[in-house]
Amino acid sequence: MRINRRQFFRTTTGALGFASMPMLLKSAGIAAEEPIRIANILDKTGGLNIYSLKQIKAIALAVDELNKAGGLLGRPIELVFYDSQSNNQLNSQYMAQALVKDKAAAVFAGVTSSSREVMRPVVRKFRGLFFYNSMYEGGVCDRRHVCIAQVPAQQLSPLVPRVVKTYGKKCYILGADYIYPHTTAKWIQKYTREAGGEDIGVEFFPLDVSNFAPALARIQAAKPDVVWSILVGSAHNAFYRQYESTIGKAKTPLASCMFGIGREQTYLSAQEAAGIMNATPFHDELPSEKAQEFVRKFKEYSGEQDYVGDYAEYGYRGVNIWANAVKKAGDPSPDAVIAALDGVQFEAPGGLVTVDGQTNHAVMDIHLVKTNDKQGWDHLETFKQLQPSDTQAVCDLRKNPDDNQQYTLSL
Amino acid sequence: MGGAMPESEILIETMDLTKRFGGVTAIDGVSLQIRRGELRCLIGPNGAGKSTFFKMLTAQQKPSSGRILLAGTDITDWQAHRVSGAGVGIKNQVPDVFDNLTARENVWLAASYFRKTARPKVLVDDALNSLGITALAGRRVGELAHGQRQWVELAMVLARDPSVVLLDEPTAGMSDEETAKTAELILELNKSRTIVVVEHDMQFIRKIAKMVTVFHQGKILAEDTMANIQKNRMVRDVYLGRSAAA
Amino acid sequence: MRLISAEDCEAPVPLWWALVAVAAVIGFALPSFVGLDVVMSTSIIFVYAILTLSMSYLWGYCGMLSFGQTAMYGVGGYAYAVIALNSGNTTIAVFAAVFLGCLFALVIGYFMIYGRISKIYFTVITLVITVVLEKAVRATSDERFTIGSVPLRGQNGISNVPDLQFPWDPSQTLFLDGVYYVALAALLAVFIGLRLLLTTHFGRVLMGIRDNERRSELLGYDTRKYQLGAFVLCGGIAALAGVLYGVWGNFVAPEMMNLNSAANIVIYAIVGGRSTLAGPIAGTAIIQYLTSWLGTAGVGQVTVILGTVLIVFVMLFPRGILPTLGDVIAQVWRFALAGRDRAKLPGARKTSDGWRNA
Amino acid sequence: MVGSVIVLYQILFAVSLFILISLGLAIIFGMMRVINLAQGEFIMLGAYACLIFTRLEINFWLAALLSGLVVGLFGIIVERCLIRFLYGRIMDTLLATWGLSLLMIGLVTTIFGPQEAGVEVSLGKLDVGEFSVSIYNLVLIAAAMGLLALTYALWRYTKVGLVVRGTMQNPDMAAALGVNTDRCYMLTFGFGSAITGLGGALIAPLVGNQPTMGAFYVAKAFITVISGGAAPLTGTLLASGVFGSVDGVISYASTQVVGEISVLLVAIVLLRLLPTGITGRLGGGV
Repeated sequence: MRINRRQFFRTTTGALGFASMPMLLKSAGIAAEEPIRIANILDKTGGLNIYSLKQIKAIALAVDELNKAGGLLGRPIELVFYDSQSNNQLNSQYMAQALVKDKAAAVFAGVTSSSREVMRPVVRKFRGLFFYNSMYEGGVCDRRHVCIAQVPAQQLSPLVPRVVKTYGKKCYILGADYIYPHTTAKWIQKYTREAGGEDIGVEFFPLDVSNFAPALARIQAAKPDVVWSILVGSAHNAFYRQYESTIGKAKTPLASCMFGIGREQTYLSAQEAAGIMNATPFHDELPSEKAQEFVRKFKEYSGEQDYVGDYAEYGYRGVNIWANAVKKAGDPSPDAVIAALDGVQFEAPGGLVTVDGQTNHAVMDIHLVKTNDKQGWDHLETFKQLQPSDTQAVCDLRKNPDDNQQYTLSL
Repeated sequence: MGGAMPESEILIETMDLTKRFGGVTAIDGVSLQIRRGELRCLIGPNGAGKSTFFKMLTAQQKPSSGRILLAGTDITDWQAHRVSGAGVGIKNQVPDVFDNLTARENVWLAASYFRKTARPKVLVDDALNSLGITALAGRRVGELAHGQRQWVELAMVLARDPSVVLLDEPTAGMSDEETAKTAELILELNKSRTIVVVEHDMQFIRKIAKMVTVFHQGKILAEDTMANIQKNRMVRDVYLGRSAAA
Repeated sequence: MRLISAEDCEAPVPLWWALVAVAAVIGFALPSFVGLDVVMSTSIIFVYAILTLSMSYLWGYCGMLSFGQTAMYGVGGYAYAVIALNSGNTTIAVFAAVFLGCLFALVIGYFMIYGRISKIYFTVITLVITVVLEKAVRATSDERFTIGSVPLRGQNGISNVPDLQFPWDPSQTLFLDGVYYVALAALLAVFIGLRLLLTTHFGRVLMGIRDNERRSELLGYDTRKYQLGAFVLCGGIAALAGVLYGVWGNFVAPEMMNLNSAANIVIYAIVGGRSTLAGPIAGTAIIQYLTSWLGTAGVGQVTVILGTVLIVFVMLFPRGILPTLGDVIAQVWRFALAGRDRAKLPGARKTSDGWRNA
Repeated sequence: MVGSVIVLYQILFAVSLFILISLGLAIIFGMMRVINLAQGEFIMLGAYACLIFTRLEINFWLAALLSGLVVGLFGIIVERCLIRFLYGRIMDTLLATWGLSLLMIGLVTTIFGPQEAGVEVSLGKLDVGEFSVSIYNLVLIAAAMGLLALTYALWRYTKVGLVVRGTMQNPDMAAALGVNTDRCYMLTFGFGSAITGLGGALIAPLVGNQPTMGAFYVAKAFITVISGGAAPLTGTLLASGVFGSVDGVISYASTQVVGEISVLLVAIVLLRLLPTGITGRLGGGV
């Protein structure tokens, strides 16, 4: 197997210097030590890989840096990769393999809520530690599960009022037909009403819909001031193009809390993508030292010059949060790390990230952005240290650490 | 079933039976009566509608109009399996067997219809013996010769112990002695069963026929004893001229 | 190894029983030699094998290619999840789920079989049914779609499906190895059951119908009744597989019923050899193992390899692994016995193809 | 008034999409009875070919035609290396083409990555009352109809078409009449692939390019062709008409899920009433 993993690194991270390679481990003076093994289960193949490919490399990059810097507790870190092929059944098989065969100290896995919910029971059965580096609907209350990306409250509390203020009161919401967009839609409605606006239409589309003509006609009939998109995935990307060629952002502007995380703007023409407002914990144009350094390092490491995006940054911050927790605990074993997680911090490219021990979610900065005509983002404003308040409202791991369910967030 | 029966009783009766395929009328208002215990031959040139007639009797095809009565009950709208259940067995023109099963399995499938009453195995052995094909029992029917497959099909029909046996060209593709054997068999069967035969081979028909019905263009052209039929000029014109070729 | 031959109809020979026994022993011994992760990925193979059998029996021995066994599979899985979560008793849930699977098969089967639709449309319509079902379930993300206390959660599927309880003591639940034994036992039961079914009157009549439907009717058999019977039976088996899937991953989701899963089942059967009962199991194991191994092998795009394998397969072993192996053995055998035992000749494959009779 | 115009537009557009994705299959499956599960990937290939050509600064319409040619050639290669050995072995064809589709998805992902900026064609929009309609969608409707008409004419009125139809119905007889049936099959498959590729190229500007896009279309295409029945082209037109109208109206009036599901249900009912497809009764024809 080990050989195969090496092959994987070559195929994924290109023929780049890779610290887990023997000679580099020597140079770091930790070759002899028993490695700490961690696993990464993501979709390299299949429809979901538009969200995964960058994160896979970002995680490898993070491990690299840690090894170069002498590893953890003087031990090298070994990364095992599994390609879950956009197939939930494999997610649960690989999670078991990672925890049982590889004895992974931590597993970084999953981009979809369904894959996360498939893996959590396995993690519980084998007493592992599971980092879910993806934005989602919130509400998971499980000490073996850590989410370092944003939940709706963090992203939407700054975004929605700004959208109502800039674009107008009447909004029309389009979403992909699964739990995350359904939940998010409710938050958008809530915040819109609180900001004195109204929602005049909500619609959901199966992930394989790529013809939006009927919806566009309905939108035109409803005449909203702004259209929200919580559309997800490669098929739905067609919406932005069809919207531009039918209604046009000039006539009715677009706002979105999803656009960009699949690096959508790079798959559209500049003019089709320009002018969509969003809020995100990270984007390539973020005007900060750390951010620009990360973008530079990632491009150099992956040998890819295109847009990096927030999902790469989630992977990077996830590994480092875990590493800091290991240092704090002085022991890589899952239970020790879980005990140490509360309050662990990392100065991430997107800003300071702190683990909230009550929910195992993260306190983070959120940046208000708008796509520019160069397939990138214009930075509008940064909101400092926002709490995962929606999940905090339903979950308290400090009180009942054995809780392990996902709550549906009551608004 | 079987045994001696009153000659008078009408077993099969069709009333103004008609079958159209699109524009073509294959069977055109045929009314025919067959008495219990009869051995009836249906003759007529190809395309006269004999096989179609058989298919309708066994509900393989639904009539366009007209009725079919079996022992006085209207079976026109019955499903094929129900007609068969009522004791009508048919051997179709082309051997109609289970090519992937062995001869024994073929006959077994037929016999085991009675698994509740009789013991299939006995029926199977009888059927195979009575046709002298016990030797073929283990062979896959698909591998057998045309004639042999006909025997297997006959065995299946018999194993179902029908009261009426419809035979569509039973001697097609058979050697002379096979044909002779078939003739005997039919006469033997006729002792306990009503039999209707469609044939081209006139020698064969002369051997077995009592009453003969002549089909022509979907209608009944004549119905009489073999002797009279052979005298019948009309029949000669439309049919017997052709029989030399057959 | 032939699609159907004398020995296929007779009761299985002692050698067959011996082989099955050996397989069973190995199966039951495995967990004591490998890690739980292997146990886990082996049990899922058993689950798929059961599903594949429910499809390949219909196809190979009844001439009905059902592309939609995944529909009953999904019904079974969801029924188990919903009932178990509501009632808290998984034993009841299992039986109820299998029953509902049969019921569902009965309803759709009645319309298709008593409607006397041709073979190819039977295949197409079963496919459409499973896709419709999948789309329908995917559209249930809204809380409105809640059965009892269980929201269906659409695309996301139902997670936290309860572990299987001991029927006599609901407080005890099965861990992964327990699930493995259950799945293995179920697979053996289904495999042996179907094999014995071939020897019964019901089984033989079905083979007759596959070979020659008209003749079967002329022999007095109501073919529709038999076909519906088989379809319902296999519907139940598929539902059982669905239940086990739910138990295996504590999870059921619409993807159980999508086009991919449906096609995969057919592929497992073809690769293993649809004309046998053991073949589909082998096919399932091979492809499943290949898929999950490739995911760890770091070979770039897994689908490239998988696709190539499938293509090569059709070209080299068109009849599937087991029949091809069987031929080789048969050849050697015949060589040894100098031309005896001609019945072992291959060549029944053509009629195994439901589509050809369409 | 405006409302009805929009509804009509929705219907025509939906119908055209059905035609574009299933016309090629009407030839490959409808006529040749080859179950090509890689059909969706042929569409995908057309879309990518078109993308490459437009990247080379080739005018879109020319690019679309070239893509058709490219996919046509690809189809011929596939026929020579694969399908040719599998005629009459329907299930094997199914397995092989499924493998082919996986292979194509994998290769395209390896080369182009998970997603590509789709081909961009901005023809602007047309205002109908307070509604506006993408002009490209209108062009697409015209293109679909034109493509169908052309194919029909070629099949129905030309000598080539006659020969091909004859061959598909009775290869032996055709061979006896001196037709090179082998080449005939090859070219027909190629032609079917070309039409498919062209369809893919034409919908690319609408739906963008993803290696997995084929999966969205293959089932729809098969259901359309099968529901069409014995006369592939006429059938495909009629089936597309029925499904398109159902889809267009219901998706507009209700939601798209309901639209899609009702299409499939309509297909089931259709096949229940006409087990041999819409044109089954005609028993053949084009």
